[in-house]
Amino acid sequence: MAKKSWMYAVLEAVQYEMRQDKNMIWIFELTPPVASTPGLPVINLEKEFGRKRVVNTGIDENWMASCVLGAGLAGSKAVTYIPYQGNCMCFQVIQNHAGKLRSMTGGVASMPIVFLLEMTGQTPGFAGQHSDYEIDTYYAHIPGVKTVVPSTPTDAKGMMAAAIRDPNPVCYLYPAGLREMMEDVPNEQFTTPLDKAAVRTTGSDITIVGSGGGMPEVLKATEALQKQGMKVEAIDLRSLKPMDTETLVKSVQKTKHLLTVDQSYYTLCPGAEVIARVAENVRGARFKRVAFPDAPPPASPEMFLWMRPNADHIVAAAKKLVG
Amino acid sequence: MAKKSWMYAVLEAVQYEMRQDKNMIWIFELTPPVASTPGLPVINLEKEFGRKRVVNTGIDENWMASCVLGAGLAGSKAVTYIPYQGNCMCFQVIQNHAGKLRSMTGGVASMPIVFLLEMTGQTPGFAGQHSDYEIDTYYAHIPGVKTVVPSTPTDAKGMMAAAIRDPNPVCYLYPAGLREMMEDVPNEQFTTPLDKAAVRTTGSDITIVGSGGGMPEVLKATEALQKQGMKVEAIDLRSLKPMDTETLVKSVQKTKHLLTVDQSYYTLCPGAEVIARVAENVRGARFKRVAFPDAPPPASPEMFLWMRPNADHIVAAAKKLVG
Amino acid sequence: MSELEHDEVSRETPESDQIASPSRRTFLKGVAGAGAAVSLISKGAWANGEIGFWAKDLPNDKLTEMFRTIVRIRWHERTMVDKMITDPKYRGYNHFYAGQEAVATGVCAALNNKGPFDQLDLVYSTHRPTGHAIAKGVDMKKMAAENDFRATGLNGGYAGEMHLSDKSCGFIGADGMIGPGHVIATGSAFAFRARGSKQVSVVFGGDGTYATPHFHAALNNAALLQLPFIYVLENNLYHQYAHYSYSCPMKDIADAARTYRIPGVVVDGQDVFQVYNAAKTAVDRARAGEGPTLIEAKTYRYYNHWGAPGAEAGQLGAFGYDPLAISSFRPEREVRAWMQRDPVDICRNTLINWGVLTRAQADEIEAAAKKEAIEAFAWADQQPFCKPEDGLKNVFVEGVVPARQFG
Amino acid sequence: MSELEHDEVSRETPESDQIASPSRRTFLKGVAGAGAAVSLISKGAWANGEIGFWAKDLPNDKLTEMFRTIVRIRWHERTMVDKMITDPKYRGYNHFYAGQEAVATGVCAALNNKGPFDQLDLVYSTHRPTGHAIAKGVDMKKMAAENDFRATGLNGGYAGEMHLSDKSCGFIGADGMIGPGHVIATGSAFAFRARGSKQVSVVFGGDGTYATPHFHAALNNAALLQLPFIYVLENNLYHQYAHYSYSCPMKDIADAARTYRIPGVVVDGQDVFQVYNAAKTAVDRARAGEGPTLIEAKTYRYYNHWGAPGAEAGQLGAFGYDPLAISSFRPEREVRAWMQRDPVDICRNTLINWGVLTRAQADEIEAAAKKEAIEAFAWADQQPFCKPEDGLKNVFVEGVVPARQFG
Ligand SMILES: Cc1ncc(C[n+]2csc(CCOP(=O)(O)OP(=O)(O)O)c2C)c(N)n1
Ligand SMILES: Cc1ncc(C[n+]2csc(CCOP(=O)(O)OP(=O)(O)O)c2C)c(N)n1
Ligand SMILES: [Mg+2]
Ligand SMILES: [Mg+2]
Repeated sequence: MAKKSWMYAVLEAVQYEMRQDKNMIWIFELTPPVASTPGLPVINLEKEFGRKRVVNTGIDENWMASCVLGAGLAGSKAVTYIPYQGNCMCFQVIQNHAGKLRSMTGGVASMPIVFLLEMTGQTPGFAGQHSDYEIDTYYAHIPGVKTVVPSTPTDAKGMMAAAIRDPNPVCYLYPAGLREMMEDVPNEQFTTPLDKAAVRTTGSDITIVGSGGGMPEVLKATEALQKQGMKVEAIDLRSLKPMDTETLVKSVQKTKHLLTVDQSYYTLCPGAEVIARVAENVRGARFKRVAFPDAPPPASPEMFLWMRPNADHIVAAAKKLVG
Repeated sequence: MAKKSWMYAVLEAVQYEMRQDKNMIWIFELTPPVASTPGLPVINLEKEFGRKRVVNTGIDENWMASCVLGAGLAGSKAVTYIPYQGNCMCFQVIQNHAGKLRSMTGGVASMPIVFLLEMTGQTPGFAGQHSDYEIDTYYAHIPGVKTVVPSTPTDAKGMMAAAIRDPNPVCYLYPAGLREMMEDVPNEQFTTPLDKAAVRTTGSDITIVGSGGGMPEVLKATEALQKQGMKVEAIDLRSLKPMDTETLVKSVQKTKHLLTVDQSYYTLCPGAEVIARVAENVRGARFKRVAFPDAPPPASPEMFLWMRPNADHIVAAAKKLVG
Repeated sequence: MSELEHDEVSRETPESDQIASPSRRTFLKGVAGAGAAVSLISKGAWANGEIGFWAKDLPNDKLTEMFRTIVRIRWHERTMVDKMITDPKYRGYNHFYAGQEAVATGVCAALNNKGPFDQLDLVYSTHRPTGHAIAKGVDMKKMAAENDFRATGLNGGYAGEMHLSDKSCGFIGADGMIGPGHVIATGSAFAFRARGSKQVSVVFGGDGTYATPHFHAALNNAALLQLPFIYVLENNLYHQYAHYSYSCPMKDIADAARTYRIPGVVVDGQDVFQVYNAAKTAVDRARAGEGPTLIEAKTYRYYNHWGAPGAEAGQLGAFGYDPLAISSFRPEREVRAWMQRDPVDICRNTLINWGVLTRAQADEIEAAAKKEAIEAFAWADQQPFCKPEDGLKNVFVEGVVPARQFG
Repeated sequence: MSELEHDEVSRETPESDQIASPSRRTFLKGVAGAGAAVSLISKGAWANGEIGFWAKDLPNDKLTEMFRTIVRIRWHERTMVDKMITDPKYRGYNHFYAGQEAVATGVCAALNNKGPFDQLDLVYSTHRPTGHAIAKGVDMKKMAAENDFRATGLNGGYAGEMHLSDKSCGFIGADGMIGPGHVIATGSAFAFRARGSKQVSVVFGGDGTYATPHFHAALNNAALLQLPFIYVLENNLYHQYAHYSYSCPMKDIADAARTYRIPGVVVDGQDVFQVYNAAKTAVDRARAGEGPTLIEAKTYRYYNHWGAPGAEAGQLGAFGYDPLAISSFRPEREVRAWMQRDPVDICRNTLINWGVLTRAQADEIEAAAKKEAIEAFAWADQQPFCKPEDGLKNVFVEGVVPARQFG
């Protein structure tokens, strides 16, 4: 156990698996697979495993994702780290090939692969393409890939290990806004299931469901609300597909109030799916969504930060819903 | 007024606009812009407007969509017809450029353009990539583009005329399963709003909401249910973004039962958004979704046709929900 | 069989006519009376073959095997056409490969198609896969069943023609999209290089693939990383309803290889031995770690872009060189000219000239191929349909997904 | 201003030193003492310039204007660096263009930048846009305000540096993605051809764009359709932290033009007149309906990939050729060598050699440029911040979208 950043935790999981499997591949573009943390050895996948297995490529994210898919089809485990700028450049090959090939081949295709898709949502000033947080929906609608979005260094490690060992293609979303998050993470390898939501706090007044980059604000709001006496059940979705309906339904059966929180655009944000699943299964509950408006994030910090859901927004919405 | 197919109705609208505006452009790949209907002149945009304005390109749907965007930015109206095989090849440029450029430029960008995106969903035997119906969700999550999906030749014409005249980029989804549909469509040009759902039948027992390729089965089911005494309010979404919340909410306030129908995959299908919007606004209603399972469509007609929602499925689900 | 007695087609080598079925008569008209020309041309092709010398050195059984593969593909095509026209219950469709057989055959003859998966060379195919599949070693019976969506088909009825695949012989499979497969195929090559394997990754693609953004991506990355990757571009002059000059500024697409500093080879796609020679050179290079090759095979498809069940001649979706389609895009003279250089005839005549086969032996091989194809389709006809609820399988490796169509 | 008296840098042309600010001293060390070399090289460049003859025939005011543009870009850069280091309230970031000024200037000097929108030539820029913007005619004050996200900025604070745009001078604008802009730019060219206009569409892009799939798509389609399109590839040797040889198998990327059967021109990107000559030729071709040109300008950026506000030298996100970044990817000798061929000096010396400008006049122009830049940033500083709720505007042409962040 040691304090680790998100990326250190992830690379630790990857390093372990690459040591186990000498065929395993890592493809990157801008982000060298290097991380360090005080008291632990520096991880540098490129140095350790060499340039035949770990490659820095030109600016072609579609090639990166396709390469990993082809490696999988040839029987090799493979992971690619797609920087957020290119996280839709590779959309078609994941949606139309990786997602469908198991079905289209009648179960024959081998795809032990992971698409590590960076998302932003974090940077005021960068505007539109560099501050958006939206791919959760795009990737979660695809059948045949598992789409997960960890929100803590510990889950990041456990879910990366699980994703690499999973024989299915996994879209592993990395909200880059969590880059600086530090927490105690076990040093040994472990796996975290790819299909289970995490109940972060239990409560009976309201269920608040978030995921990925939005989770820190959900937890902040939960703390504030609890201080004010509201019993909040805060759920971290973790897996968008498959979605853990059972945990969601059980919670709202109890609380009868469901608030979803997304940094993704409102229309068809993951929260819409959460509400729909619960509404199909729980009668008489009350529902509300907090999400980024259906607008690209503007550059100006004044505009951007006002639009991105934060703990204050969540607290106010929860009070309104329950009150 | 004359009996017209979907495509005849659409090309009639396009031809009218291209005659008004001698700069307007049409880009296609496989599907020549040609249509005929008994008693009316053959429409052939390529012949009428020449190869400088109407171009058949190589297999590069990203170029087609980008070209139309660039034409728009240069001040020309432009439409491209993307065949269903390529309807995600052009995803990134629509998601990350067309959808964001008005915001990113502070309102400066000129984009009087239409992406006519063919979808399938119709062909047993073609499997996976050639029988899927899924892009409604992908395109409806994008901010800054209007995403519509007409389901009748009349709406097809009116919404194409409106889309061309709209100064915003419009993703105009064409469910190719409706290719053979014929109906009386006015000969003169007219526009149909891009933000209004259509209430196809009014009723007080249940609201059934569908769109695009799924509408014929919704209407068939509605007829069957009405014969059995159920008062069905059948709503055709028509516009996915912006979505006509008001019409949906009003209807379910009355019926208290909402059944959504989608040929799109269950998770994050348009019906999820419909349910979420209504659930946020109507208390105590009951909800159900009928959708394609989260599985790529297999080739075998036995499997595919069993999986695709049809009138029987809808009738049974409606009875169960109301009963 | 009655057609043997009623054969109307006159050819130089009458023995081989005896296996022409009536359903192929119209089709064969293009070749009719052209026997003399064919053998001249095949001599020319042979002479050419001297330059790329690999094929000449092959043992007789390997050469015979190549002829067998060509005629197996051809008879698979012809039998399928017959099914489509005569059997109203038949549901399969096909993107026919007749006319292009020498390309798949020559390339796959240079590959490793048997053994454990981690030693097989891999083939990525297209929307036009059945010829590639047969050449790579896919079982014809199972493929026929798959193409008619049977539960015991090659891929359990999930694939159909546009997604046929067979890991057991390294046939990664068909892909209905134009472009992505080429890039994906470089990923397999990347994996081979990473694990120090001698395998190679081969992708087939049409002239239509040149204009895709994927063309650049596949070749540039393969070249930069010196991947064991071979891009076999079958230039049959058309992508669907457009001549390739609409999407490519060069006469020889292979010229594009210059940019990537890799070999770009133009080869006569009608002569299986020339194709083999080019492929063998590329495979040797790839195995030696010298990087990728772009092979452009000049070839031609005899039929329309695709054939649908229940098709009738003269209509779109039919096969045979229907007059309608020809007038709209392929000049009849062009079709006839290419038929004079039929890959079956060229291979046959070359092997007879080389003394590898007698005419009688060649006829025997062809008769066996015909028999195999007929039996394959007959077997497929007997296979069970899929169970509807199996549609929920094979989304993930484990389990089934929930039904959602019932609400 | 005190820096005029305390100048420490020794150069051949002392007058021009007087406008070097202390904050540029470190930066100027690379150029220091290299005056002689500079003028030799600029002579060479001039000799070269004789070949492409257009620039030599230009009237004096046009040539002077080019020098003015170069120094305006340079002083915009330097002033921004000062802001970042000295003003803790300043929020703008920048992808600096210093070192590459001659490319934007030479290209835009060959374009039509004034008049009604339907007669303007259009420029598509990149994540590194401020040089292109100034050269195309964007107002420096408004741009400075935009880069600090002010409501009265060029784009109302929605754009920031990576999306600057200004329709009034045909600056379609910056785009933060690598690749797509090139293809989109061909669409404008397509529109021009369709409406019979003489406008041309120009895209700037780095060496990093070569490996994108969009490179092929843009050039192939532009070539096939003979579009009035110019692809200006600024090869500054690096894309972020990789040398271009990691993603391109050629020394001259312009060689790739061969495939498309279009001119591929390599030009000295440090000499504005050579750039102008190449651009002028390309523009004339395009206007005459003769199709696209690929121009590769060999150039270099002095600063790091990008600079962030509050940056400190020696850290990533800083500017200046910091030792850390150099040792990790750019050899210090390489940076110094390129600084010897500074585009400001080359232009200045050429014009003095040509008798177009006296030293005094050149100094005056540079002093005015400095003043303009300082005033622009000062003006920007006074501008109001954006109203939060305006974030719901400019999604569609009409209206606002609903707030959703409050539930
Ligand atoms: C991305 C994409 N766009 C369009 C299509 C439709 N399509 C199917 S086959 C074909 C033509 C392919 O031509 P070519 O590559 O020359 O192969 P050929 O059919 O000649 O064998 C096209 C455009 C597709 N399958 N994929
Ligand atoms: C599609 C995409 N992938 C990655 C990035 C991240 N990125 C920003 S700038 C850059 C390097 C660009 O290099 P080059 O084109 O040579 O331009 P330069 O920075 O040298 O001006 C990269 C990779 C991006 N903006 N877009
Ligand atoms: Mg072809
Ligand atoms: Mg560069």
